[in-house]
Amino acid sequence: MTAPTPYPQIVLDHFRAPRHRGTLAACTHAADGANPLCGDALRIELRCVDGRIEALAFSGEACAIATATASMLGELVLHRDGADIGALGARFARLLESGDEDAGLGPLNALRPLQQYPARRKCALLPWATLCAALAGAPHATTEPDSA
Amino acid sequence: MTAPTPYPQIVLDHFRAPRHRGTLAACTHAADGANPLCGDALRIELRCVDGRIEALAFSGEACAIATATASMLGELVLHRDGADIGALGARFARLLESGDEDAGLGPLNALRPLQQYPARRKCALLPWATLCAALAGAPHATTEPDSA
Amino acid sequence: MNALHDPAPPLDVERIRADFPLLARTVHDKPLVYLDNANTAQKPAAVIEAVDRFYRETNANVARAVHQLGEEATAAYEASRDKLARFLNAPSRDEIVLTSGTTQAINLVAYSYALPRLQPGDEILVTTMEHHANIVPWQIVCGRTGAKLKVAPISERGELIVDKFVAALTPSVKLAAVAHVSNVLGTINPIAELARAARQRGIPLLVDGSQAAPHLPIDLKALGCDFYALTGHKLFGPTGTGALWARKDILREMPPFLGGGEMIREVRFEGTTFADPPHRFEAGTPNIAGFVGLGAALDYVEALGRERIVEREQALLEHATAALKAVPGLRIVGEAAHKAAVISFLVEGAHAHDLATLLDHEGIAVRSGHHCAHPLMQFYGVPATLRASLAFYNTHEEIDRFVAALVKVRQFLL
Amino acid sequence: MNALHDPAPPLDVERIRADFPLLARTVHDKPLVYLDNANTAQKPAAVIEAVDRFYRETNANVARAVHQLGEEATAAYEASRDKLARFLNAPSRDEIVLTSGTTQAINLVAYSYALPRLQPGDEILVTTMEHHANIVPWQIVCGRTGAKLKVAPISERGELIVDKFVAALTPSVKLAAVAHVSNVLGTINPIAELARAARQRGIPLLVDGSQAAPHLPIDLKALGCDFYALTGHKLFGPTGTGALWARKDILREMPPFLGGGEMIREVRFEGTTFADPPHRFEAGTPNIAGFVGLGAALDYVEALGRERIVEREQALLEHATAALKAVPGLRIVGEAAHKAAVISFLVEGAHAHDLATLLDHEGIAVRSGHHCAHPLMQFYGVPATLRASLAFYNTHEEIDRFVAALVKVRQFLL
Ligand SMILES: Cc1ncc(COP(=O)(O)O)c(C=O)c1O
Ligand SMILES: Cc1ncc(COP(=O)(O)O)c(C=O)c1O
Repeated sequence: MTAPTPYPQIVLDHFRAPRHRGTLAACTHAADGANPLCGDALRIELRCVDGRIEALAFSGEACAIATATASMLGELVLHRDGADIGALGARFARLLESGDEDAGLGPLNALRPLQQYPARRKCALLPWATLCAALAGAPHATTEPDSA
Repeated sequence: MTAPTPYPQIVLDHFRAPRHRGTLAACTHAADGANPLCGDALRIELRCVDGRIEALAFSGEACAIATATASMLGELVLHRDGADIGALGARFARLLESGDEDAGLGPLNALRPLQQYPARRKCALLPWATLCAALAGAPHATTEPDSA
Repeated sequence: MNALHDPAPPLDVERIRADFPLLARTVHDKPLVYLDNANTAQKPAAVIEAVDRFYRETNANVARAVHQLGEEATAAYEASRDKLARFLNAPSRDEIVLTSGTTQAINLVAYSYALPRLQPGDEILVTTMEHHANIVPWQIVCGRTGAKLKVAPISERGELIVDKFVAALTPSVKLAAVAHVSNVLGTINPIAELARAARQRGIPLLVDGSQAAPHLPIDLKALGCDFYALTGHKLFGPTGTGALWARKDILREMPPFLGGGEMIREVRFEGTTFADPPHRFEAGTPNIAGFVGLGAALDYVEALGRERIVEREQALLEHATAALKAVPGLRIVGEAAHKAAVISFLVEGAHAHDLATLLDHEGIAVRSGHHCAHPLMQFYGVPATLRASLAFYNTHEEIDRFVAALVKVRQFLL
Repeated sequence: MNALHDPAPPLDVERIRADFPLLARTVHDKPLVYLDNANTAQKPAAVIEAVDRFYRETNANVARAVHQLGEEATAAYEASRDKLARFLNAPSRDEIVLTSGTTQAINLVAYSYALPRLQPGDEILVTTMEHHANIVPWQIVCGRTGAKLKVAPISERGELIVDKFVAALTPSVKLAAVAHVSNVLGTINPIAELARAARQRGIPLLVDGSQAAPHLPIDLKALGCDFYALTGHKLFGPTGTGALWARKDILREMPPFLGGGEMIREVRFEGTTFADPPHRFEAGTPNIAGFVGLGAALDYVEALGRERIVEREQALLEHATAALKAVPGLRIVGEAAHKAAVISFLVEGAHAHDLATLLDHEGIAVRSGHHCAHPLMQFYGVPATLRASLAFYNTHEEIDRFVAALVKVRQFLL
């Protein structure tokens, strides 16, 4: 019997071939997320129209967990109302803590094994925090507990 | 089976009826010994002639161990050469640590049970330290470890 | 005290004693009667085993590693912070700084809170009954800043004179520091009342809870003080553990004290940024196993029930006080109306250390000395007292043995 | 190294492993391979049992009680000071201050030695490879005094550039502070040589021995430094223990740091006098059980023989270095000529944390991160490395399992 891998195939796929990687020509919102102790640095750029996320792109250097999450998150939030993102993010944080499936989070359910790896949750949360910062007009985000 | 009492009869006798208690009219040497944390305070006065201790008296307030030791010590050192006291004191300290008999220390052998009570050795050593201080011309003595 | 809703049955002392391996010891070939609980408490097997198990199964450093062992160790360590927060009814777990004991907790406040704030002419208010740990740190920071120590007096009975304490809370006082329970007199100080008075005057109040946390229910929200210090080894937990609780807004303003790992956000030679509380104040590898053990101690005490502990210890105190008063020449030092189960006493004509040694010879462990409270000894004009300090695992029979032995050794000596 | 006189047989590793209960653990359903020894070491049963036994049989406070239990506890605690003095070949047991770890030891020097002495324009010399515990305390006292931190550089291979260190020992330098062994690079610094240079210039040298004491024979008389700090939990001892050794003449001049019980001679509200070293620096109830355990750890290490430990760990280091060099894309960070068995490395294209998590999933505990050495990470221009740190109980087979797993997870990830 083997414990579930923290890196299911879909996570690896998104890490190796991330969707929405790049920058946006005309972006309305952007933020830089960084977990300096970990060495993760991600930029998320958005184009919102009437409060809806019509385009998203991320760039930067990050670990597989953060990169894959950013990629999957793009899939999930595109064409959604920016006002709904906070609640979605909270559901994602809950999923990481409980390990319980949340159908509404689609591919992000692949990160449920992180329930077993609490030290890595901050990596999965970084893209979310960065997205929320961008929507809120904040330039920076981090999910690093201050004592790393 | 019972462990040896730290207060043999002879110690109690000397505590209850100390010899050489008092002060000397004409003293050549004197010192005050104090273990303030313990609450022991002893003064020893001597009259030395040609380096020999011809008279000794002690006064003050002290516990039974210190009082009895002072009393017995008077018996032992009277008419001895002051130059020999340091060596005798060292033998007494050894007796307390080892618990081994030292015939040359006479009645002070009654304090051998203090081998089992290291915290009380400083009480038995205080009269010795005070005597040595008096002979050396030092006004004060203590045997208190500085962290009591 | 909880009598209205479903009163818990009284403590089953024989079962409880079986939880404490050391109580089965003999000393000088006599069964041990351990009455030195205010000095340090014995540990239930649950605590000893929690420490043991941690080293056998979970040992790793905390907050540093991403591996499974490190996760488990961190979770176990941080769980003790949660337990302490609950045990004290603290508003937030982030207000609990884990320290090596009360001494380090109070020094942290002295160096990090008081030192940067004190000016010449400022004062720190303490009381006559403080332990050295609640005097010397203030003397050190006063020495560095030109501030002065001010002492609120106590009565001959050993009670803080509240009016005088309140009157002493003048504008020059920048901090007041008071024991919740005196380690010598047993006096329980009226903290809520003192805190109210201090708060009205904008003066922060530090409470030294070393002797209270093991014996009384502590409700920080109700007490209303600003700092609360405690030590784990008196709370049936491992040595080398303790805590400082402080209000979040105060902690946030305090600069770091010890520098090192864990307490930083980012270190550069050009300048370092620090973590948020409580981690800002926890430099270096903590006593991880010790805190795991402390968590087990809190669980143990809560399972017994703190109301029931109070009840039992009050009964022991009454019994011991009455029995001691019948000993010829004995005088109790500290007769406050509200007391924890700590009894200091003197016996006419007998030195404290002689009696303590002779009692020890009978298997009875009491403390004799100044109890790290020189100024209080000076107040009473004695160099030392004897002290019997009780815990819930002591019995009426032990107290009877102790008092009978005291009568005997007194007679033997005098 | 002792080959001429009666060489001891090599260590019997299977027997040694049986001494360490935690090594039998599984992690994620795989047998644990513990390669995070520089973070904290596992404990032999002798240590765990010494702590356990202390609580069951001897627990009492130290230096405070005249009763038998107190005598026994004090003797056990003080015996560990003797053992430490012997372990380090210190000139005197009174030069050993027991602390909660290296961090507290270095902070003690910072607050009690450096703070009162430093003037604006003065400098403290450290090196690029220091742990935060040997940087941040100096930054704190520099911040308070106007002194400045000065940094002696290292080479790309991770060796201290001795000439530059010596050249940096200018008259403005009031203290130099150097790791004996780097916790990231494994580099063994030439302490005797550095101490000689510092001594010639009248500059005291502090050595952070956290990573050296567990792995090298330490001879303070031969090293010639002025302060030596170590931490117990890396030395196979309990958490919350450590020590500062300092020359007696220096200790005597240092004012107290933390105030409280045990460190005083006499407390009066008008002024307090302090105990002599080492007690002057040991305020409050110490981690008594922890130090009893540390004594057992020293006994254990000495029974194995430190020369034999060095031999074995050097063999493990060679084996691991060679095996790791065969992993595609792997670069070792820190290739000093004299190294302890600590190997940091990077793998091209893979984040350290991803590899650490995947290795953990295979049962292999390595550390990934900055290792409390941000400035060193900045020097190498990386946010984090992976680090495998070995102890005498690790085996060649474990190293092979680790390297095979690393090859596998790298392939899996990339
Ligand atoms: C080189 C070095 N110095 C200092 C420390 C700090 O030791 P501790 O956290 O036990 O105080 C460590 C370990 O973390 C270390 O490796
Ligand atoms: C009232 C009081 N305050 C402070 C302390 C100091 O606690 P510790 O020695 O555990 O730091 C004690 C115990 O010694 C105490 O009784």
